Amino acid sequence: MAELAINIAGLNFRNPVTTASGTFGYGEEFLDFLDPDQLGGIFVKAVTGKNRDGNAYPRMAETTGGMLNSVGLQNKGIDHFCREIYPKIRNFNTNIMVNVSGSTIEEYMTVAERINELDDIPAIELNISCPNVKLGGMAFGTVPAMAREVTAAVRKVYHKVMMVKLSPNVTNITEIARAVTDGGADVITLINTLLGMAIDAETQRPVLSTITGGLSGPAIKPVALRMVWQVHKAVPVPVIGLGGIMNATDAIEFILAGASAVQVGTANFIDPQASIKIIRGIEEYLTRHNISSIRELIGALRTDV
Amino acid sequence: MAELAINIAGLNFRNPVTTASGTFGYGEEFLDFLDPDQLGGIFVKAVTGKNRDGNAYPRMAETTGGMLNSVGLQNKGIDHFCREIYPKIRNFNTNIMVNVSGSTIEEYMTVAERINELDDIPAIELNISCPNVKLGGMAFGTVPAMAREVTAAVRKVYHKVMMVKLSPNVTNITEIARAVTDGGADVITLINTLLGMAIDAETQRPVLSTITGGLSGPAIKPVALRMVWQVHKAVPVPVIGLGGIMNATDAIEFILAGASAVQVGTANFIDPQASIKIIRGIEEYLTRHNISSIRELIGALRTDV
Amino acid sequence: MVFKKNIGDLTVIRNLRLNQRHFLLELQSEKPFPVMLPGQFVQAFVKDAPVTFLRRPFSIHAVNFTQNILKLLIQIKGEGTRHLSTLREGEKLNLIFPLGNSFTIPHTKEVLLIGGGCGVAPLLFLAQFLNQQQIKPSILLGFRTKDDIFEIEEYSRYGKVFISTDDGSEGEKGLVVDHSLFQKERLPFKKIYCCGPEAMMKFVDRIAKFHHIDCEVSLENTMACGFGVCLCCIAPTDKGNERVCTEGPVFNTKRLAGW
Amino acid sequence: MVFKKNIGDLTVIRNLRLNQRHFLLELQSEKPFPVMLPGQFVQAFVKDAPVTFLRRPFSIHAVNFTQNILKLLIQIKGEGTRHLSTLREGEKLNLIFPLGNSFTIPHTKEVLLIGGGCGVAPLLFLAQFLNQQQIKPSILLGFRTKDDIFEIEEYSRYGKVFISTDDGSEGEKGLVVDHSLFQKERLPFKKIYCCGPEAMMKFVDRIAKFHHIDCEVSLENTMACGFGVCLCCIAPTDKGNERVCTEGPVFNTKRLAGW
Ligand SMILES: Cc1cc2nc3c(=O)[nH]c(=O)nc-3n(C[C@H](O)[C@H](O)[C@H](O)COP(=O)(O)OP(=O)(O)OC[C@H]3O[C@@H](n4cnc5c(N)ncnc54)[C@H](O)[C@@H]3O)c2cc1C
Ligand SMILES: Cc1cc2nc3c(=O)[nH]c(=O)nc-3n(C[C@H](O)[C@H](O)[C@H](O)COP(=O)(O)OP(=O)(O)OC[C@H]3O[C@@H](n4cnc5c(N)ncnc54)[C@H](O)[C@@H]3O)c2cc1C
Ligand SMILES: Cc1cc2nc3c(=O)[nH]c(=O)nc-3n(C[C@H](O)[C@H](O)[C@H](O)COP(=O)(O)O)c2cc1C
Ligand SMILES: Cc1cc2nc3c(=O)[nH]c(=O)nc-3n(C[C@H](O)[C@H](O)[C@H](O)COP(=O)(O)O)c2cc1C
Ligand code: FES
Ligand code: FES
Repeated sequence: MAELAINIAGLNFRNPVTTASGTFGYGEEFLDFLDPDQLGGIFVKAVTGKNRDGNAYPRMAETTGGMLNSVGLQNKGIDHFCREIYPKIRNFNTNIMVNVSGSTIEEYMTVAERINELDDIPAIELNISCPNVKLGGMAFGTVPAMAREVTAAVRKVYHKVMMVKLSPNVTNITEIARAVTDGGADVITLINTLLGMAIDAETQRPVLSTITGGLSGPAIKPVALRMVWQVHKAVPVPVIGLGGIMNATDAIEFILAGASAVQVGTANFIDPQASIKIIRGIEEYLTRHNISSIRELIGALRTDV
Repeated sequence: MAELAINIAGLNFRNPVTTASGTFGYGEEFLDFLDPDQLGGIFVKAVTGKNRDGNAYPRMAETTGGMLNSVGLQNKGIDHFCREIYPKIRNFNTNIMVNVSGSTIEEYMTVAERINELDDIPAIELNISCPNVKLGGMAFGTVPAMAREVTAAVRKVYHKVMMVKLSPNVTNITEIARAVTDGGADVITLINTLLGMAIDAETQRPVLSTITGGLSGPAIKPVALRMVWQVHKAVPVPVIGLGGIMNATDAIEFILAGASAVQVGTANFIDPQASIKIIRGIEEYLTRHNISSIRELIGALRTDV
Repeated sequence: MVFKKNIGDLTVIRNLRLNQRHFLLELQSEKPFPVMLPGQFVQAFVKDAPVTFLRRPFSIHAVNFTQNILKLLIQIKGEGTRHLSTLREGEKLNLIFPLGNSFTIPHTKEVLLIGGGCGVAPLLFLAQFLNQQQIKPSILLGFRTKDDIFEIEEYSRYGKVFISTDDGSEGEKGLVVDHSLFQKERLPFKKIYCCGPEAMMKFVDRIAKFHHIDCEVSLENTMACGFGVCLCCIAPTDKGNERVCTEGPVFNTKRLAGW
Repeated sequence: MVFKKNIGDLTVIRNLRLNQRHFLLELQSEKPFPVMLPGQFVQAFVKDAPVTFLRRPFSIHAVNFTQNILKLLIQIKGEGTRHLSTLREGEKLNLIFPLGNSFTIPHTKEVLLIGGGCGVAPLLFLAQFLNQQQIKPSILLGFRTKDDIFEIEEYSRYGKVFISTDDGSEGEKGLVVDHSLFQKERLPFKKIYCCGPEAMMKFVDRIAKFHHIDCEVSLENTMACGFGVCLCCIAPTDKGNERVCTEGPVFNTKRLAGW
């Protein structure tokens, strides 16, 4: 039996398949479909300092091979998370990681500090890449100096594994990756959504209330793969890859490109059991290729001629 | 009958539908499928100073809703263009525009200067956005100061309509758009391809010989629409929009977002008659919506609530 | 009430074209059905369709719990529904079901169901269900024109059916809210269930509010997941933005902000 | 020679499964066919397939010019070919055809055709064509195993057929280049036409070069357009990078760089 377990920045994962923030709720919603304890981990959805209502409806547009969303970090805030959500999910026997979002450095710090106190949350994912809020993370994620600053600030108050999730809407992803590594990131996750737009030609209006939104799904996979590959080569910290992963083959492509683990996002909407099927598919792949551990595949892309 | 004619920077177009550089050859290859004189215009493929062999095979990978290419500006150079190609296409009764590429400012200038002498070429499209050559245009297209510099340099030697084609692989497309406008661009065309990558999980190798390549097709349409919308609002010069246009509805979306004309690219591979069908579809749309001229639709997106 | 969500392939046992734009899918499950209530919906996966990416939501139109048959009434709108209209007997359709909340059981027997267009879909299941509670509702159905009308016999089994058409080619002419049922000082209804285009539901709600009649509507929405995780399908309520796929699709209009 | 390219829907009149991985599509055109020669190919549009985006190239396997019937021999490789394998009689398949150059007419009657796997596809049309030029070629076909073999009777109508299988379950055991045909000091051929996996074609070419036999091969390639405009399908030749879809797919191996 091929070995699926990995260790990322000191944290053990049963397997490299996790679920992406904003696409898996708090895990509870999937209990009818799968056993979360089989997953490598769960990235729960964005938590901010205070309650946020998110953007107005419509928040979604289907596109070729993907979708746009402009949810806008709707959540009930960190207090509610600690009080209501955490007790319900802390006993899942898998890594529960919280996606930390904010509009100011102080807000990121406040949320991270509170999560630092929660025993059963071993890591946070700093979301400096949400395209859907005006003062949202994306500004932080597109300017290297700001990316470094917010990372370093949170590093001071957060003492467990700190992952930083990058925006793909940049000229040079390695520059941002280096900045957050300098700022103290233990792990880099990428990519968040590409900034896009949809128009209804019949009504001559934008489909989304916010006009632009975040593009996800297989349409963006080539861009995501490229960035994982670039960042893996550029920085010494481990990378968690995502963007359009629909099946085990996609997941293996990301791992070959340099991801130590992957996140399954939009695919959860179409097949809520996708993550579990991907775990099984990876297992089959390793067996078929006679590879004893998934670790051998990380960054193993053969680029010699 | 609805009016399809437009005027862009003083140049008359029979209709707003043109074909994108690198996807339409020199037009000749389509003579069995359509009458080029029905098109608004043709952007012929990249011409550089000298002969270029392009990249090694494989140069293509299919992706969800799109494809990656890494052709790498293969062409026989400006001498060959002037001597062999120009005489064959100069008499097409439509606007023939040449995509000018290079690795140095001098190369861009040389090519543009030669094309300036060709009576039947009313415009060039400066390609500062090709992701597929090492010293190719993309570097020029991702740094505002360089974008401005190459545009201004060519402006000095080229005296007809100068269009500049932008790369979407940037943090802030409006900044680049402003830079080339400052540099003297008459028209901005966007977008070129997104930088992406494909991996063959079975062979554990990149699919493309160049590892990364340019992503085109409907997968990128949301990103393209967003950039056309942003640039249309940011600069006073007309915009020509492209990226994933497959049908008339797509074309109308780009025009609503602010494009004065569109280019049909990858769609030509799947249906070589796509461009003609799009012209007919736009006509039908205008009639159905009782709009007397396509000009009324340019940038007419309704964003009031 | 919490419903256990299922995911699985059902077999198409009939695909009946009702008219140019509507068809009826009868789907059979090998496994016994879970509890399902009227107002709930399914998320259908459109296989082999080049353009559709996400699942498509459809109300449960009728259920036969003894034979494990579920019916969907579908209007052809775009690529997804066009594709489903070509399903043949014996082919499989993958569903996630049942999703969302349901219409509530009324505390009265004076019940009116109002449906417009393919908003009639959940009302057949609701009427059937009300009959089981010994309630014979009045059923007002609005269509564009005579040719759009279907399944009236079905509805008639469960209550008295009234019809209005935009062009007057059948029943009364005009919108459902113009129907003579409403041309009285006091209406003989204590509860209205309504489903159709949002503009219609808002009109109906205004009548209901005027007459102090309790009104439940099933909201339209564009959904990505359908089971509460994407937060794309929001309606503003008295509790802030709620998920139409989970806290809805059925809402009492009292709770809807802006209604 | 310049061929006028056509684009249009052909009707599937037969979809015959040959074995687990191969099927034969017979397509009929309403319009008379243009000139088509062996070695040329078509670009087929895979409708209603969620994953395939570009057209798929297939060699012309056989043509009946009087009845306007064109045959494709297809091996199931991925999503596109799997989808085509489900086409039913009466359905349409949109083709761009004919594309590419063709095998040249030989200046000799001592001709050998070599095909491996589904590389046999263009050879039937070629054999038929050679017969019209009064040439009866030898035809050597390589398969993995006995169960993969098909249409031998068809080929036998046009020439003497030799078979080799990887596992020896039919014909001679081994690769085509191991066949006893080649175990002679002087081979009785002046021209070889070869089509199959690149590795096989290179082996064959080595034998041909050794014996000073002129050799034409049909190159594999991944194509985006198929009609010469995308420049994705390149082979290095004595004239630099040439388009396999236009200057090829058939090349005399003398012209191929690195062969
Ligand atoms: C809870 C719920 C229950 C539903 N029940 C039924 C039912 O029983 N029968 C039925 O025929 N339809 C029902 N619908 C609507 C149905 O889901 C859409 O018509 C269908 O998804 C359209 O898919 P398509 O691919 O054919 O069209 P698309 O190409 O996706 O869309 C065509 C047009 O319809 C609009 N549209 C698409 N989806 C929706 C939506 N969900 N709400 C409003 N407008 C939309 C689009 O904006 C577009 O203009 C229901 C929707 C919801 C949310
Ligand atoms: C000129 C030409 C003529 C051809 N004639 C025939 C024919 O007569 N019969 C036949 O069965 N096949 C033929 N092929 C090959 C055929 O085009 C591919 O097998 C087909 O496109 C695969 O499509 P798919 O969607 O099923 O597989 P995909 O999912 O696209 O690919 C499956 C696997 O096959 C590989 N592959 C795909 N296309 C090609 C290609 N063009 N060359 C090499 N490897 C490829 C992919 O890399 C992948 O590993 C021909 C190819 C060319 C270029
Ligand atoms: C509806 C939706 C909501 C999302 N919410 C968040 C979020 O709250 N925080 C975050 O970091 N990413 C969020 N994302 C981005 C995803 O986590 C992921 O980065 C992106 O969708 C690309 O992966 P995919 O193509 O596999 O979905 C969201 C994505 C979607 C589709
Ligand atoms: C095979 C191929 C070759 C291309 N060559 C060029 C080129 O030479 N110059 C250029 O400016 N753009 C080139 N492009 C980019 C297209 O012109 C266009 O910007 C891009 O493909 C996006 O549009 P689309 O999605 O409609 O194809 C090429 C694209 C493809 C697919
Ligand atoms: S559709 Fe995803 S939460 Fe409702
Ligand atoms: S496939 Fe496009 S040039 Fe050959």
